[in-house]
Amino acid sequence: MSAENTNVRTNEDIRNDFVLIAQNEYAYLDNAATSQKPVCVIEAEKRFYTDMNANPMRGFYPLSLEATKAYEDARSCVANFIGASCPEEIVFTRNATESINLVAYSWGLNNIRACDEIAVSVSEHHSNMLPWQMVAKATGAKLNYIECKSDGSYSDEELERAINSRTKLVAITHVSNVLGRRNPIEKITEMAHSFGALVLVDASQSIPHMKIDVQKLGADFLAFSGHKLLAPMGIGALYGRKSLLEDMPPFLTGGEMIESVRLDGATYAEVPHKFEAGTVNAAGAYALSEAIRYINSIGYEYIKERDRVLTAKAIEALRKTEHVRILGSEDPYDHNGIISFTIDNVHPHDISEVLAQDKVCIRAGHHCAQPLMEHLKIGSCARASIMFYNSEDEVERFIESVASVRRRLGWA
Amino acid sequence: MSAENTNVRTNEDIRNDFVLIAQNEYAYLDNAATSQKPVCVIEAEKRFYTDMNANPMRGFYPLSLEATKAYEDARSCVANFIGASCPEEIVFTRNATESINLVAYSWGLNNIRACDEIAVSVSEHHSNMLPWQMVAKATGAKLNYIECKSDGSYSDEELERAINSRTKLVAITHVSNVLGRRNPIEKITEMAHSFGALVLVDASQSIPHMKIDVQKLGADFLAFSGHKLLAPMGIGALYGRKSLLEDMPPFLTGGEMIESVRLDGATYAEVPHKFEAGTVNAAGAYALSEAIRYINSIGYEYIKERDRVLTAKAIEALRKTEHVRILGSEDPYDHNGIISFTIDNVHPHDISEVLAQDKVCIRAGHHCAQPLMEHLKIGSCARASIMFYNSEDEVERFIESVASVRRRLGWA
Amino acid sequence: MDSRNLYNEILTEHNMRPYYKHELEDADLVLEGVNPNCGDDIWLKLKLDGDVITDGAFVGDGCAISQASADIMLGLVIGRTKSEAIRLIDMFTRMIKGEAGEEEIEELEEASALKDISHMPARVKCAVLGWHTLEEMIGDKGGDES
Amino acid sequence: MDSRNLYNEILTEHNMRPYYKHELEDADLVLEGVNPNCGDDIWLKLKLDGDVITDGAFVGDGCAISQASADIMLGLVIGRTKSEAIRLIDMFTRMIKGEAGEEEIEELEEASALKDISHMPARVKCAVLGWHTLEEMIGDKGGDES
Ligand SMILES: Cc1ncc(COP(=O)(O)O)c(C=O)c1O
Ligand SMILES: Cc1ncc(COP(=O)(O)O)c(C=O)c1O
Repeated sequence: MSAENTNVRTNEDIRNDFVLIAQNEYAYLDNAATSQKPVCVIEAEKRFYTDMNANPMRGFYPLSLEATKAYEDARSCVANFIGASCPEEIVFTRNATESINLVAYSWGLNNIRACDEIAVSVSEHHSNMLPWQMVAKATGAKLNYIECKSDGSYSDEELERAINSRTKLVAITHVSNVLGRRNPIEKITEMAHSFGALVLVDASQSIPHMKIDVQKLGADFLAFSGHKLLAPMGIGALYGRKSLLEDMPPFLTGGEMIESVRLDGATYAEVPHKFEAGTVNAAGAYALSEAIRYINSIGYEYIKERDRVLTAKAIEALRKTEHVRILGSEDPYDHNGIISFTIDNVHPHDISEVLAQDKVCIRAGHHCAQPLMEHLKIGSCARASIMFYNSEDEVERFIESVASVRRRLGWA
Repeated sequence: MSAENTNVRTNEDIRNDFVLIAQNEYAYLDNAATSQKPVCVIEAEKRFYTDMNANPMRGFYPLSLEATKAYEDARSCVANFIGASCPEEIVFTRNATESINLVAYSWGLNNIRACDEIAVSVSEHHSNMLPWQMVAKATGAKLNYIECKSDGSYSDEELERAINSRTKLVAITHVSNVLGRRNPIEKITEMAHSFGALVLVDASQSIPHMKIDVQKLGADFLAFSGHKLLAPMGIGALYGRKSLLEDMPPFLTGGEMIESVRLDGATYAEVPHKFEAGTVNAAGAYALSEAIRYINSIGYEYIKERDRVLTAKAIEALRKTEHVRILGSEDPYDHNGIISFTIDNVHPHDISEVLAQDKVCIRAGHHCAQPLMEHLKIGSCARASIMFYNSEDEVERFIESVASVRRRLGWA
Repeated sequence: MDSRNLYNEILTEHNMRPYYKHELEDADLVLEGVNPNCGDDIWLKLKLDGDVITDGAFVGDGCAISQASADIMLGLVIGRTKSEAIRLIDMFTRMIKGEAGEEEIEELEEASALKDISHMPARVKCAVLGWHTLEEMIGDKGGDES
Repeated sequence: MDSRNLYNEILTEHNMRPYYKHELEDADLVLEGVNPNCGDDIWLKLKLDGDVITDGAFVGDGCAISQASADIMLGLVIGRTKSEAIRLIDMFTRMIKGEAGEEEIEELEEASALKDISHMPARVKCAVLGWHTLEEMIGDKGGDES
């Protein structure tokens, strides 16, 4: 580790924090799918198991008390990180998908009726669409899809049409995982609240790239995954306003989420434990809090700057490459590190395969956003996604490889 | 590492595989709550992140293919370990609690009617009781509790009363987490199947201590957690017969579990992926497969022998200690490493606190089995639970500490 | 987190031979206090004459800490006014949080035997159960809490 | 997992200029084949005279591998009997699994250009899509599969 002060660390210093990245073998540009993990996070998880491994919550011996403290401190860390009013507003889940399903099952099925509407943007990831299709089907409510323009933006008229007096919930992503565009959450929460509707924000793609403040956003619920935010797989979080969480019935039931159980029923623990059935992933939560500490040490200033520089470089080069079409906004700054594109006459899977031959890692397909693909009238696309640890060199490898695709597929 | 052959490793060799255990500071006897993790498991999880970290299932580049392979190989490993017919019969979950909830929501709510009965033993962990209370309440079905005798055994008459022609499902634990007794699953599955009922077996407490064979047990569903089986937190498994899983609707919905999504609905992927919504915990599954490899290298022969020796030692000594009352069977062999007890005039929390002062880690309380506590007419109890890596010395520390409890609480 | 002295003589005495653990006929106030997680459960009963707590008792079930603490508390507050009792509850709560001064701890008399609980987060709820229950019973009318 | 040569000349040729990718009027058999995960989607159409495949075509959408493989397959099976076709499908499937012998691979003619797919588990489904669809169309009546 270089002994310099914070924020004078170079990209190379930072790359050395990530084992796979430091090896420079792969140009890893699939960060929107999952991020790499810094050594400190991997070591934190290991440390949990070697220094304080015990089942938290119920033991009186020191190991269990330490495990409990590590877990609850992680909850406070997440709460602070996103501006929640108190730690009880954070429920630990496995991933964003589970966070959203929890709201759909516990809040949705109990608060939405046949005469209501649920507004869901057409650009949602399947994880923020299927649960609402389920709720709509179960309750008879109408799913009102908010349609975006081809650059991913929403017109005021469209928002006004979709969010109306019948709306009970708006489920919308903060940043689209295909177009990279940041949605106007503040405007949407204001509109929704004026009709008494709630807003669930899917922050899966935004939280690795921008400071989240649930108060400023006006979010009632907010979901994200740890694994896209430098943390291990198997841990995620749901933010919910405390009064909402308190009124919701439990979802999964079992150990650790009860006050008392009788043969004819049970009374449940307070939030957030009411929603955390069974043995919790304390090591994962602990490692997530370490990931947050690392992100804070890097700083969102730096992250945004790297996103901007690298995205601009990639987009400018691709724009000059014949037969390449970039999806979404013209402005690199609107992409938050996500660059989706197609190449004429080449199927995206073949793009990704050719790039893989060059050890450039990107993703191709429908990106769990089939309705958006249909809306944009494409079957699938290729997507490169950037994280602050990526280098100019990696972006160049990507650009060169993309430029060679058509030739290598015979379209010389 | 000692270079000797398999199975000639001493207890000390084995203890050195576990960082916290090797330190000899704590006598860790709370293994039924969660096990310690061997170095090889911790290293496996780390290796996933440093050697092949990528989002599995959808990438075409080598890292993602390796991650996918690690994850699916882990599924095969679990399937082999418990005698499933094929890997597709294994669904990865977060823990046993989620495995059981999955069956309750997906199979239970769709197959159980008001005229049906669900037979649940009174000694179940809350995680195998609350989900069935939920199903009973939602469907109007009757919960028929199977009552055990005070040693934890079931009379034939009681089984015949509780499992009858109206029974649709029997939910029963393989080994009780309080009494340690192994339930006669083979007999129960035979009875249940003769009425066309299914059986869900909770193997959370049995799988760390005995070879599981779902075919021999006749289990239709079987649930367990990784963290009690030397694996990390945040990974568990559900076994389900393939034809059953195929007929069940999905539970959580979102990315990775679909074939195609349209604005008006979706078609789902094949089992088991249909039940694994969102980014999977591939690193956890990979580490679980390493834990299974480790268990296999130790061998259940050795494990059972250690359970027997250490349990007998503890039980014999406690029996000679005045004012101590042991719960369950007289025969140490019936305890599978679990020794629950009370001390006259001393609240179990005070027992556990005094033992904690001596760095002996045990658990006290209702052990997420309040109905069993009521059935046994106690409010709570203390529980020591043994794993193969525990030593004679640790058991002695436990015995001595227990013997001192009444004195230290003033009952000199 | 060294708690070797937790089960000191004062505490064990009040646990083994609680003075106030009995029924109380004609109580003016009765309230149940529960720690659901650990199962501590007490019924607190008080007799009042105007603002003065003239008698008190408790029944229930729980660990030595919860039972002894309730017993010690009753010894301390019987004969005092509600507002004096509230002041003591406040002091006790701060002692448990490790925030009370020397003289305050002294003023708590036998209850000071519980001061080491401040290092044992898992047992704090047991120690304060009786006190919180008392506060709920008399607090809203307790007057000058300062 | 080196796949440098995957997009070889034979494959790219059949992808860019597929001979059999067109409509086929009056087809006797028509079946859709889909790889839901990656979106490959073809409609396979055949004309039969008794047991002999006299003509065939496909339309659809998908990656170069799925499209080229379907095109190569039709070139190979047109003019053959159903049972000969089934034998070739079986051979091809084994080649993709890395289980076919030298002579077998030779017998597959241009289709042998796809043999490196055996090292690329993620692309196997693309390569076999056309062949499995054909098998479903003619397999049940295919006779002596041996
Ligand atoms: C018998 C039994 N079933 C289920 C569980 C629940 O396991 P988990 O909390 O890992 O979901 C446990 C352990 O806590 C148990 O002992
Ligand atoms: C916008 C968005 N929402 C939700 C998800 C689902 O996240 P996970 O699979 O971790 O649950 C993802 C990522 O896959 C995403 O990009």
